Amino acid sequence: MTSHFQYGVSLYSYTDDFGTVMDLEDAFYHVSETGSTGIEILGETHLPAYPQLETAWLDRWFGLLDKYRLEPTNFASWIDTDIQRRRDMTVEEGARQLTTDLELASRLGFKFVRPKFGVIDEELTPHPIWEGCVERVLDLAAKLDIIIIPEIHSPTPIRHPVVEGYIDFIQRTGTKHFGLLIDTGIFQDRPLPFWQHETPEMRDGAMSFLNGIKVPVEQLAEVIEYTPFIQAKFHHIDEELHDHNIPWEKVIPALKSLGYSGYLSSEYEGKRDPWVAIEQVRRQHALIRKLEREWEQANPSKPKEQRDA
Amino acid sequence: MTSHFQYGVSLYSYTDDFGTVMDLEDAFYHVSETGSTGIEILGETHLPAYPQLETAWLDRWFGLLDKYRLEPTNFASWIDTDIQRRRDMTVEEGARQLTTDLELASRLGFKFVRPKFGVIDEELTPHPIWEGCVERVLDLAAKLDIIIIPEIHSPTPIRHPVVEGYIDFIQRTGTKHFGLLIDTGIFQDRPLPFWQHETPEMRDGAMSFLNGIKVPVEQLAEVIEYTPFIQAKFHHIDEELHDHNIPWEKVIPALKSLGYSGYLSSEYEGKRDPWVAIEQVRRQHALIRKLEREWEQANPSKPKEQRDA
Amino acid sequence: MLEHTPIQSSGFSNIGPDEDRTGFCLRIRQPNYRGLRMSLVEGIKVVVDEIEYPAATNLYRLGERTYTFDELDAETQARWPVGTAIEVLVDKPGGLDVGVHLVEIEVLLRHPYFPPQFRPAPVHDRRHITIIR
Amino acid sequence: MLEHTPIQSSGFSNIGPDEDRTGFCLRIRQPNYRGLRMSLVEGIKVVVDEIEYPAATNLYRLGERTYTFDELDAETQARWPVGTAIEVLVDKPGGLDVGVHLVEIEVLLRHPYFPPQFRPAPVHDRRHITIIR
Ligand SMILES: [Mn+2]
Ligand SMILES: [Mn+2]
Repeated sequence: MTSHFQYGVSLYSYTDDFGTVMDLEDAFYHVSETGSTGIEILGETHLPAYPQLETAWLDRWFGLLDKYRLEPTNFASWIDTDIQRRRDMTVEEGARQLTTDLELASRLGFKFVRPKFGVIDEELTPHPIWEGCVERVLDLAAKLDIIIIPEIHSPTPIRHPVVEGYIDFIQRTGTKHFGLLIDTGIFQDRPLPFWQHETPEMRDGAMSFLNGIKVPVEQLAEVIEYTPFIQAKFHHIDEELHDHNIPWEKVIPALKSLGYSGYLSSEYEGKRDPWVAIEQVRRQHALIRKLEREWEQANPSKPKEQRDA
Repeated sequence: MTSHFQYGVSLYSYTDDFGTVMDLEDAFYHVSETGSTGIEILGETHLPAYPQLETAWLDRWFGLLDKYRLEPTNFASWIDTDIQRRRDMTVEEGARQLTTDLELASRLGFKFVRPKFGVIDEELTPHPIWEGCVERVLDLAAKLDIIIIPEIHSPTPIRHPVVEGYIDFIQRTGTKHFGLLIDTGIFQDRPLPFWQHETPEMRDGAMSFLNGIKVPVEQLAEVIEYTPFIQAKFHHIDEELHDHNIPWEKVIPALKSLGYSGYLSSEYEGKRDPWVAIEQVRRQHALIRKLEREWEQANPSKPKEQRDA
Repeated sequence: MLEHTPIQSSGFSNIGPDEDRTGFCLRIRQPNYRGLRMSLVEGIKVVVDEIEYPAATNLYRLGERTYTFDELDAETQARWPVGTAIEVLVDKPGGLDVGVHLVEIEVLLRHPYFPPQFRPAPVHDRRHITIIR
Repeated sequence: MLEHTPIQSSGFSNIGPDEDRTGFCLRIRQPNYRGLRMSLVEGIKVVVDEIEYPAATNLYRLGERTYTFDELDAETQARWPVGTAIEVLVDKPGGLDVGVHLVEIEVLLRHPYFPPQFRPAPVHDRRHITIIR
């Protein structure tokens, strides 16, 4: 075990490149060239025959992991509660979906599965079937040694009933196979550029979270014990290695101080012009590694103490 | 045999797309979607292990021809006379190169090989080894039933010593395995846009041919008997289906009147922004087919008579 | 590999015999970052040269299967994968004229994890593409 | 598949042990429409943040083989294929700083079918790319 961060990339970063300018092996290459050790995929995006798994594809998957020296980290799953126009998913269907994804993730060697449940309101309250679905697959998760980690994603902050609900669930069940995935988009403290067709009225209204919900990084302390995985969401890093939206100079020291030594899995979510994501992800890795190195130089013995505590 | 044109695409059209946004099968798909029956490739571009031919690749090649119902047309070859900084190719080396390409072309099923010889002056006079090289492989070309067709390419017009030299060669040897490839760029009658870094001084000087050398289409009559293959070079066709540089409304009737029924193999040579070539080639096929149809409707019996003559 | 724009140029073609066209076909790349069950696809509206072909009257071909608009909602298993194109089959007696057309689309996608007022969400695209014959 | 610009971002990296960098590596996509024998490649000049690394002092790695500038001319058989990248290895004790750099290249290619006064012909590219560690 190391007290350093582990570095990874989610192939979500290469959205729109994947299938137009990049195939699976290209993606592995770009991830490995960042110096990452971990790769994150989305089941319904990167498994060509999802939910089937073809033997030839499985062979290729393990061949690529080996060739590019990467380990599978997190597998993204969706529980499409709003499955038909006039009908929601039942708990049984949701649990079946989660079972499918846990089994796929396990066969591919993943340690985490992120289920994205449909929501019922603007607060992003997950559909009430979430709890029943997860409870029904906890034994399977334990058997496969996979941790199920719903995502805390803007506009949902850390101090919110949704997060409380997840923590209550952990405490009630005592499970070690459920936790939180923190998406660093919650720390965004400067606005995103307007999207195509977005108006100032929209930005002031339902889209105001795109200005950043500015969760104080100190609040990480309240959930870090439940957080085995972090998606390093970002939108634009310029030629001065300056991030326009996410305050990494606060986020990184906070995570280091808390002794976090799990993955930071890059999630680029900016301009989708082809090939831009490749360079953006590289900039993020340069920036975060630099901040980590600076913190370690300023705090030579801290991370080890924290871990031993 | 048909009295219609045969339609094809040279993969040269997809330069810069190939290997960045398009693999070999993608290229086959786009060609077949134009309604083409023929595909033209460049040896040193499209054979990944050139001058080697791997068995697996050969299998794939024939598989793709079958799947997309395309036949191989012309195989582009280069005789790099200026092979080293202080040394030109010998006749023996040149003939060996041409032998290699004839044999590759034959194994892949091509009917034509276009050798591009190095030149010795601004008039694009081919290096003097050309004649010896070709003469030494004429028997092989006959055995393989391939026609060697050097290209008449702007700034070389039809009435030019280079063309005369080729025709003299045909008459002297009596060969049926040597002819001319006409590149329709010689008919360009309006200027190309300036290339990056090009100045008005350059355009007035050495680059003046980029304004178009405006060969009169009537002169096709003087060489059509030696011309078994045509590359339909073009640069930009706009949203009104209007070509900005090549006078197709003259070229197509001229070719129809002469009873030409060989290939028109698209060579797009314009903006290299990704994916642009795909749509440009489609526009050219729409335009040329339309002009051919219009000519046939106006001249209901002519093409057949011409062929029977 | 597909073209980057959701609207693909290759594959845009008339349907039916040469002299008796019945409509046209338009290929669209999955514009979302994950493949979606067809029941989450609330149809695709096509506009060609300002003439609208509504989502409800188009057909949708995914691999070997062709769906009517109503059948999309019932298909909760088959997905429209990322990196693949769906074919929208549009009824239009006589087909489209040979030449370049301005084509616009609106793809409606229902994302269950979006707040209810943003379901379905539209994806728009617009470009010039060509009918060859 | 490679990035569209001749200069590739992935692969731009320092060479040598972490604490004792000896130089850097830059990947360049074959920018010509056909693959070329190495003897037709008259070297690649690299400029990083306005500091020039001349073609004659760089090394060129193609697959398993590494060529000096002078060895390029002697390599009349091996080709730099389309759709592949060459690695330019540049000597620079200490390597480059971590962060974003402005990188420019000039690739000189000798096209025998160009009039003599246009041989070799330059290909230029220029973009910002990043050294991660
Ligand atoms: Mn995320
Ligand atoms: Mn040509």
